[in-house]
Amino acid sequence: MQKKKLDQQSTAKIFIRNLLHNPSAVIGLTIISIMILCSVFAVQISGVEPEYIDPINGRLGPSLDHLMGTDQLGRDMLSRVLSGGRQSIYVGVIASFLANLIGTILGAIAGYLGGKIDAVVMRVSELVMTFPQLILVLIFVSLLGQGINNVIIVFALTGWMTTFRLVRGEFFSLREEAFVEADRAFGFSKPRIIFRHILPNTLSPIVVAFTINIAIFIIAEAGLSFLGLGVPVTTPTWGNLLIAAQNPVVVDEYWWLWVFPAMSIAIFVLGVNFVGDGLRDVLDPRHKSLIAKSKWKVALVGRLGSKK
Amino acid sequence: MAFTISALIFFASRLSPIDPILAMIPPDMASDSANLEQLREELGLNDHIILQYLTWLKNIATGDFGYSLQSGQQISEILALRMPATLELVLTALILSTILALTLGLFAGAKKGGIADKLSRVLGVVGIAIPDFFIGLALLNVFAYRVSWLPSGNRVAPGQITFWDRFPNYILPVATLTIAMLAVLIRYTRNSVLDTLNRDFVKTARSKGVPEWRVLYSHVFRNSLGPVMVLLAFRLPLLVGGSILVETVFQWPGIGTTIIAAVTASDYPVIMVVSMLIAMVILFASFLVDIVKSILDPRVRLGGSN
Amino acid sequence: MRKFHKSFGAIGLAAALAVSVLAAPTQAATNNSITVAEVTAGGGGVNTISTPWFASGSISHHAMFRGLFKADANLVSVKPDLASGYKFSKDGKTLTLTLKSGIKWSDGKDLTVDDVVWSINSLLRVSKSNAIFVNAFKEIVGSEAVNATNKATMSGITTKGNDIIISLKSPINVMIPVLAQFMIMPKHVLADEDILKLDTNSFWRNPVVLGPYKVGTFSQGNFITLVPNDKYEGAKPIIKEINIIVSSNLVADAKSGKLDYFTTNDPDTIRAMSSVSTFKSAPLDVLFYRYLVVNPTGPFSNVKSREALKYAIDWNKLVPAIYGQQGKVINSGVASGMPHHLSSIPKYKYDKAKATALLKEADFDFSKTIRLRTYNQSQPAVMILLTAVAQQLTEVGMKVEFLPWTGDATTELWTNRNYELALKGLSAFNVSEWFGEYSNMATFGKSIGAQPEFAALSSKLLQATTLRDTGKILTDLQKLEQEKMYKLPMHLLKQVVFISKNISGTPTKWGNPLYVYQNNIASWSAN
Amino acid sequence: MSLSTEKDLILDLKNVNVKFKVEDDTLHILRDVSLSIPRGSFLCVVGESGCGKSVTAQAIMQLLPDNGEVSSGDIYFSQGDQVLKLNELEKFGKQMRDIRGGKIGMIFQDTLSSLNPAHKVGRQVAESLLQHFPVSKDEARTRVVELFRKLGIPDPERRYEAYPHEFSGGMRQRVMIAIATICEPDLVIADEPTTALDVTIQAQIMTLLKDLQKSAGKTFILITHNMALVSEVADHVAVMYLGRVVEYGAVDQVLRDPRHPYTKALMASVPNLDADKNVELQTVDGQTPSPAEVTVGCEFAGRCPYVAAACREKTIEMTRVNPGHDVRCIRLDANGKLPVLTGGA
Repeated sequence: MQKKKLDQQSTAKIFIRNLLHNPSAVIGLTIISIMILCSVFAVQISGVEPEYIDPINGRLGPSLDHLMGTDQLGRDMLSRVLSGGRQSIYVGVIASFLANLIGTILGAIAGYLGGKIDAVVMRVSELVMTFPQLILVLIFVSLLGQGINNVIIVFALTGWMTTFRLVRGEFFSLREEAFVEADRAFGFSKPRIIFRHILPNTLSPIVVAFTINIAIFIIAEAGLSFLGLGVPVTTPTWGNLLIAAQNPVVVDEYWWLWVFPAMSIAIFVLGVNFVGDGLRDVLDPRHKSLIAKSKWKVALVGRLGSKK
Repeated sequence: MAFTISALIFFASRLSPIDPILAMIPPDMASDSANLEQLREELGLNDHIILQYLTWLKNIATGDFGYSLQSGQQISEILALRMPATLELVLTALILSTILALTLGLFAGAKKGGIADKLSRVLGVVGIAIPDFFIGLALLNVFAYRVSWLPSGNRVAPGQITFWDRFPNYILPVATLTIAMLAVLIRYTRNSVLDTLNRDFVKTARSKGVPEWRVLYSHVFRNSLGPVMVLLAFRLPLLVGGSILVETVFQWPGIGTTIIAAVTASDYPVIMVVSMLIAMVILFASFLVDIVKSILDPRVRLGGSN
Repeated sequence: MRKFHKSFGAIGLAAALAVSVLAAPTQAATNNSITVAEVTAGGGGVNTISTPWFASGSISHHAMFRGLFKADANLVSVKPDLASGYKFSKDGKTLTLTLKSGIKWSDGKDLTVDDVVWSINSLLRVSKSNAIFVNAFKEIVGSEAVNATNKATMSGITTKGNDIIISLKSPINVMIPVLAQFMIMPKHVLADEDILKLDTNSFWRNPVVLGPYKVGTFSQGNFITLVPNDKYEGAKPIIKEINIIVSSNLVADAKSGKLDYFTTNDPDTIRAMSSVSTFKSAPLDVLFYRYLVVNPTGPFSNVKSREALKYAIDWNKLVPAIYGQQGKVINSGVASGMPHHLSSIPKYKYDKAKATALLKEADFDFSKTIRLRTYNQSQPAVMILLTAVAQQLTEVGMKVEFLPWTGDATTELWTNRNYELALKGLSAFNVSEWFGEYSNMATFGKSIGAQPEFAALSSKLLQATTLRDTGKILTDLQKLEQEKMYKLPMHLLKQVVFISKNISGTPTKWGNPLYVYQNNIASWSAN
Repeated sequence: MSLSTEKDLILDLKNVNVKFKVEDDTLHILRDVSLSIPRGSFLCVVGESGCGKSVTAQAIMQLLPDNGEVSSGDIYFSQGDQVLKLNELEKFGKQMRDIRGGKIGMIFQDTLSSLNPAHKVGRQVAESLLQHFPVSKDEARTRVVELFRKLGIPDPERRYEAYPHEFSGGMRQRVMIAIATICEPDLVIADEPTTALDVTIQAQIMTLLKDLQKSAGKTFILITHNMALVSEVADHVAVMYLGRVVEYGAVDQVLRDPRHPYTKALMASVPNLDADKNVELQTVDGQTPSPAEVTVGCEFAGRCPYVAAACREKTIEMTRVNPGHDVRCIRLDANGKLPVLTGGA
């Protein structure tokens, strides 16, 4: 028991060490942490509440007083962009978590049990993929009303399929493995086998899908809000700040109102993608370029061993 | 499948609390509430919901898509007007981005670490991170407003004017959509080319003394096309509304802006028809994927002798 | 239509880019053609000419359609147009209109009294129409008999030679101004069409008209070209072609000379236009109200809590910040500066403490989320304004959720009432329309029950014939409004007309662009 | 040059070293490989997987992966009266391409993946011909069909139009052979051509190769780990271990009288060469060390029952034990024999 714990600890250590040695993961993590910190301390950094109205100083371009300028009501864009990140990141992370949760559970069940249940869930996933996402958004908006949680729900309900397919695939191959056979022989319950024994082995694709979904949902939130269908405008998300750019005059004359929020999205998503790439490298050696040292032996032995 | 989708779309739209007649003509615009009742009867909204669904299905099947609540135009007319706008935009962008991505991806894969490779890697990473409407806004700001070289989208429909007169209006939206699609496509092509380059038959081709360009063109290209084409086919739904954001930025009168207008106005007949259309295109796309696969890969070709 | 260079055969991107540079720049207005913009929601080109029975006032309506009278810029006094004159009986209940003779439709047919009678009757049959017509025509004797299902006509309208005699149930003072807005349509073309769906009829693509212009080219989704109507009996219009387009960026198009005329109330556009030297502008004092509708059931059931709203929101700061000179803060349906404004109404200077005190007094339930709604989501300025309003309400302790409605706003506003506060706009024909809203059974009546006090005063207002009567009734109405506080007037919003300096012959005083008045479009010229 | 010193050599590898870059490490895959191959001979290169057999072939063809390169040494190839240094030719240059396919043909192991799945097999063979000879497409086709027939592909006219997946493994290997030999190259390198095939087909293919070599007087290099094949077809054998040739000689000498401990172990693991023709090369006890590990002295020392301290001190040189029979071992006595092992092992 204690030994197992030790092993886990050292695996985690190795994982973190590998991650910190992966340049793209380090760059990504740096970007993300800086941006999250900035958004948490938005008011302290900008010195102004994002909602503070100062009509006399409206529509000012970037200056030393207002690094990102001000909007039509004289609200400080730096403060708004920074605190907007809080909500956008929140939407991305929570939605991605939920989507992954749905995808993982369904994928695990479908992949382990196979048969009819698998066929049904597979059908549903195909259906959701076929069903136009905007229609789903619309139905939710008209049934539940617009809101930050509804956006999250919509994303979770329309974004679980990738994870589902990954997990399902992993389960398909893992359920035939010896240790699962052994579990079955011990008479462990299905949920125990699925969630306690197999699931931990599928963690790496789930983690990678999680980061990728965060990026996707943050961009989706921006798009949806830009169209006026996303998070209520009173919540300054990056997407909601971009609504200003619906007005061609703003696009033309007040570039700082949309360039900064859009850049924030791009940089943050870039950071998330970097982390995702890094995680993929660290967690999934299959993606490594050519043969890594550790794989070398396996390749040699495997070649001889495979001849029948 | 198509049947399930149609039922889902229909009943989901009926879940909404909004009364289609009142969405069409709010009470304070109506000359008389009796007139509204009359209209409701004429449009069959008093029938049983199953009957309404069947009528709707029958109408759709016979090409009668009904009326928009918002503008009162026939939906088929709206589609006829706006479909070409989206098709022109998306098809051009799809073709352009494919050509660019394949060229760049091929060069990138062929010479790892070369200029094309670096370019495509940067594009692949950065392009995915930038929201596509931001690309549009930036292009708009620079090319339409700052230097005024190009019009800010606003499609001119064919008719009285020659193609070349309409052409400038296309440049910015098409460029935006092309760049937006390029990122994913390039990533995919590069990987696909790299995968193919590692395949043994490339070595065989080289062992024949075939020149490198021929190896790339005749062996690598064709075989890396498969996954890319599959991705492309999956992007086909773009043809009927995936370009929503780009269309909104450029006020392009396509299906995308139609959906948005319909969604913000709860114009259900339009939403239903357009989503049906999208679903059909997606079904068609997956069918197309199989065909493309069989063309590119003789192993899955139908009727191949064994 | 803008003439592009059409004489090149070169193919290729370089050539095409060159074209854009050549084709895009200045296309100054000439007598041969001018270009005007109409703004439609959702992007896209010009798809239809809207029926003037529902909305009038666009340049195409000015140019093509005619009513019995032509209003001046104030929309009050009229000049004869299709009718040579009118006469009220002594009791004000019989109106005799005399139609001019010799006027022809653009298809060559003569205009007859039948066209006028058919038009008035048909207005009550179409499904979508403007309330000012409906309210006025319902006062005609026998209006109840007319509906979509029958072909009945009102017994109160008869003809005799070139005279049309209209019997009214009670005298109404706005009948003539309303008739000046009401466009006569050709019976001989439309009589057999499905009148219920007239607003979607293909007639509007190339209507048979009476005005100085008619449709030359209708390029669906792109533009409409108006050309002179050679059957028009007046002086031939000077400008040979009016192109109606949709502009994706009014300012950019105005700058580059692609546009000669448009109107807007978007503050950012107006601000940006101040740097365009080739245009002159005319701000218009139109009766465009912006106001909050309060749901008197729920948290705001106590009138004190509604009064608190007036103190809690700093209109005097927000409105100028967003609209500048264009917005005028008001505290009554009759704005200060207008005749009969009730000066005893408080100015409601921003006072957070007072608002809090009033809320406390009203025992306001702070735990309830205040749902703030609007349907003006396509207007960026409104969205900005309301986020600020939501913020200020939060500052007095309310929980506010602000969202735009999708779909049918009128139902949301008056039937579903799924909100506590809603922003509404009203482009009123006159003050009586503002107060008439309280007694309109389709709207207020539907949501908070009949308002007999408002109804009585409103119908008195319609019938008032002297200035003194009008003033007294308006005072009573303002007091009543103040007492009930169902609508909280926020501000009036000026519309601004922008027109190229090249164009002359334009009216010295512009009117509300949402209505038809004498804008002399036939005598505009460009140099 | 070196080629002329001995008899008519077609290929001569002199101290060839190949290094691979994998991430931050450099793997030394070939170490001082020297092989002299007389024209018309049939050389077998044997050894466990990973010993560098295939890399040797790739180095000759200049088809090493992007991360591998010949770091030192020379590969001489005699073409008519010319002697070319292959490793100094431009990798994808005209000269090298003329040699590839034209002068040296190559047969690969995995026939399914080595044939382009999207092209008809006939075209894949003709491609080589069209590349090296000024023939018309029709002519090329006739020649390919002819070769197909000669190689025992039934119904060659129709099979020309078929795709690789429509062929059996044996037939595909015949197509591969056709690709490698259609231009009548002087040298054919076959990299484990039969591993993926079943026994009867293996035998057929080997017979085919042997016939080809005999009838056309071609030089063959067969890379294999199947010792049974070696005794059947080869006239010379090179045994490789971890990037080095450890024993080289005529087939009779090496197989009947192996001198290197590794060869000995290999032979010991094959019970009887003649009894079962399908005896696979068995793994020798112990694990092959990673090429990344730097070893001083004999690479086999770790697994060698004859190991002595001296073995680990410096690089071991080839010693000639008999004419034409070289062994890389310092434990050989004056007669070129290994000491007798004492104690159980």
